[in-house]
Amino acid sequence: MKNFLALILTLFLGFLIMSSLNNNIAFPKFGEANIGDRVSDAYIDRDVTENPGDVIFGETDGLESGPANIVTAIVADYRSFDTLGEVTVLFVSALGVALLLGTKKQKRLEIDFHPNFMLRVGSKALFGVILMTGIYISIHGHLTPGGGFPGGSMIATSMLLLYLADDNFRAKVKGFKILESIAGSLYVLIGIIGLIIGGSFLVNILDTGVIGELFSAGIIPIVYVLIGLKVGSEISNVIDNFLTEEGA
Amino acid sequence: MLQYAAIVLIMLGLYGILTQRNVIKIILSLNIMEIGLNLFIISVGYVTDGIAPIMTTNHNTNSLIYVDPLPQALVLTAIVIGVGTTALGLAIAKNIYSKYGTFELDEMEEE
Amino acid sequence: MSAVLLIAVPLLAAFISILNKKLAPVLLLLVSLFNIVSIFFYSLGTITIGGFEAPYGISLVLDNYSLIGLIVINIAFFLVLLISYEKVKKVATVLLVALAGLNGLLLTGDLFNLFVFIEVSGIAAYLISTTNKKYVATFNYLVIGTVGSSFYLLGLIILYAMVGTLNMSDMALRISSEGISAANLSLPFLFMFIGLGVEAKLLPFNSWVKGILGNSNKLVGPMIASVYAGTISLVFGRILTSVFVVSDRLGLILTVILLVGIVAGETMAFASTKLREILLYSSIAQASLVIILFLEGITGWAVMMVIANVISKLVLFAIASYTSDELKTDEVDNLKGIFSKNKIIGVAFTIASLSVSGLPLFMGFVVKMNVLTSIFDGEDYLLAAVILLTSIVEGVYFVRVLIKLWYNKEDAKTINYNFVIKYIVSVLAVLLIVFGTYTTVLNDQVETVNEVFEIGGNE
Amino acid sequence: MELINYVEIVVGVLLIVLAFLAINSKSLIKAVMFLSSMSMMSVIGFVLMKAPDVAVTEAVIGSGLVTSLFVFTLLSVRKVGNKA
Repeated sequence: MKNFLALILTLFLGFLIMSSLNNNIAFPKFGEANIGDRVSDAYIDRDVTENPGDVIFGETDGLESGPANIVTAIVADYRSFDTLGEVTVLFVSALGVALLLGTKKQKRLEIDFHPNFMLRVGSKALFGVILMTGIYISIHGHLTPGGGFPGGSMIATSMLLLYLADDNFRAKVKGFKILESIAGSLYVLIGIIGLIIGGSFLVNILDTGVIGELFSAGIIPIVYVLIGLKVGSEISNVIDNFLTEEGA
Repeated sequence: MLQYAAIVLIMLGLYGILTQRNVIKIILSLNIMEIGLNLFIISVGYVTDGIAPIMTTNHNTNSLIYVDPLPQALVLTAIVIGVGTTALGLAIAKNIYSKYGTFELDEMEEE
Repeated sequence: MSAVLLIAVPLLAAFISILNKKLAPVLLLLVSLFNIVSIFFYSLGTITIGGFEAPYGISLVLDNYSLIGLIVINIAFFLVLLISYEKVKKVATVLLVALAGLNGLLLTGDLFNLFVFIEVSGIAAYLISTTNKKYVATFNYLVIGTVGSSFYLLGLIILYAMVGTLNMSDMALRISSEGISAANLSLPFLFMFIGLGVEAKLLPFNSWVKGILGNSNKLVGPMIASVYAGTISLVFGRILTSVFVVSDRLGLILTVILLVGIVAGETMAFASTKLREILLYSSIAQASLVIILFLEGITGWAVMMVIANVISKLVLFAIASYTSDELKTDEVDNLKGIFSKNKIIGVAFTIASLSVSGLPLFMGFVVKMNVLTSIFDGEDYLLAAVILLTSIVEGVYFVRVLIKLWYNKEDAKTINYNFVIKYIVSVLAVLLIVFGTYTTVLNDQVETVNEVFEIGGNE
Repeated sequence: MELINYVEIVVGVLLIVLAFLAINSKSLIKAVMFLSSMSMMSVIGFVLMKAPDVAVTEAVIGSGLVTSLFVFTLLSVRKVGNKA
């Protein structure tokens, strides 16, 4: 009976959404979004503060926001404050996992699974590759798809690989905590420095350089690397908490 | 098409949350709902024949049509928030298990 | 100085505080104190972040509305910390994040940024509620809260697809200039309303409340019922008054939902025999009432009602949770006569509960009186009747509880309330009387709040 | 219709089927695997809608990390169950 009610409710809600979106003149049909009317038009043209004319990859310099990847420009520059909040969400949930799963844990979780020689060696080789990829993705976030969040997660994934390859491996949790704390504090401090020098929180205080070059976009690569480090250490902490248990 | 699939996914997730009585299954349904929501958000910014919002040497004018980059930035935020909630939910689930010895909400004794 | 420090400083402190567990509670108190002091030095206005102007970058809005909210919420937060200091130690970092999230909720002028702060403060709230050690209740809270915020995001995205902006004032501007009809907007608004309604404890989205507040300890009770509830109500108020365009049909649906919330809340409070449950059901009804007032456009007095609720719920939940913590029970019958041994606590509890039910001399009365006057001006007699009727019901069950608790019995249990809670509740009770008799302050504040939105409406 | 439209339809249908299986499967570990493959399908969906950043993030976080967290929870629990 309860299931039936839930079915009716969800069917009704789904029908309501679809029908009212279909009959809605203001809501654009799939694939027909008019970006010219939206705020993102200015993000693409980079003309929020002043009009730079045509933006040419590899030539135009001194833009208000330098990344060639427009999504990065939004995440780490135009709406950087959201990203700070999002990093905080991950921070507080990692902290919550540590609080909930106890702090006095000594022993690795026993899994009915023992890695053989190939797995051990292979994982250690892969560890390096994945770690390098993670760092590369974090650093090149303003040029190519990716950035701090997938980069940081890849760093954490490489740690996970070490956990799986070695029965007794435990990451140095204390070190991760320090890294996490420093990366987070630096993010906020960059914001406050921007407030003091540039007049508003998280303002881009460095020269944005030529669009498309590695050393461009001012503070954005720095912020993205910090995010990568922070996300990586937080998720590694979470994984460590899930993989240990109380015991001698 | 994908937009309708996204709405159906949101509703499927909601149905799962309302009917399932297993803690893990409820978190799983939350994840399904979030994936549906993310697809929906991206679909709102999709433009037919638009290109991915990254400037490269091949595309050098402002006259090109990009898909809307703002929903993509929002989804990045939503995905990370989602993983935070999932980790927290699973940690609580683990605690529930060590207290009651089961994941089924109906088998737990009322206090 | 810029008001963004109200968010940035707690965050910085939170990131630093994980290095040293002993330092964290001290840091928490210092930062909370810093926030209270610094509020009075910020100049009003819009604060841009990242150097990008309003619709493109994220902006914070510090006007008289958010200023009042910030003052009340930050002070209430600090008082809750003092009351429950020994509980605070384990979750000090979480509380720092919660403080940043609450200030962000009050300040932000951007709808997606609001979603981020809902999640920040929400996850902090789930973690605070784990100090109850009732994990199933916390799990329910987490699931329902996440569904709520997903609904909010869904509504927000539909709105973005139609209007093309995320900034609150810009959105209101574009909606009126592009002439999007209210009927087309009702679907996203309904979803956003449901999403926020979950956090604001409105029926029928409130099934998490009983598990969390019905088992609350002295940190969780006042924190969720007073500080969080007040913040979310104020956020609701801002969105309802400055973004939403409510069509007649949507308005009718929302009013019916809220009226059902009020009636159901008061009925369940009347039927309950547990002290904390009575309080929590009564606060569900109060929350719905506040939202109705925002919906009807009585913004100024609605804000005053939020403040009255923050103060009185803080007193009520602090005392109720402290008592239940000590005695391990909150059946009203088992608590008979406790106030005859603890007169100060008893008097404060009495004043707060009478103020909630709207008796003369107290702040609640002044607020309800003015609200009723404005409703009669608008000739909405049904709503007025509901408010009057619920006031009577509230009066009846609060008096019933009070008689039992004051009942003079020789073998009444004795509880040693520590002096911090005694001082705090008595100061707050005096405050309720002061605002209840010296009404000029309230009238002035109501006018400044109303001015904010009249300016916003003319733009 | 172009090829990409057919791909879209296939991805959409597969997403719904996988979600349905994930909710209704009796075994928890199978449900988690369905969730993981569903997440992988959604990555294709993101690529089709020209969102490479989101696709990379979802691939790493959604189908990698979330799945491993689910699996670890289930593994640790199975061990407790054996003891009792």
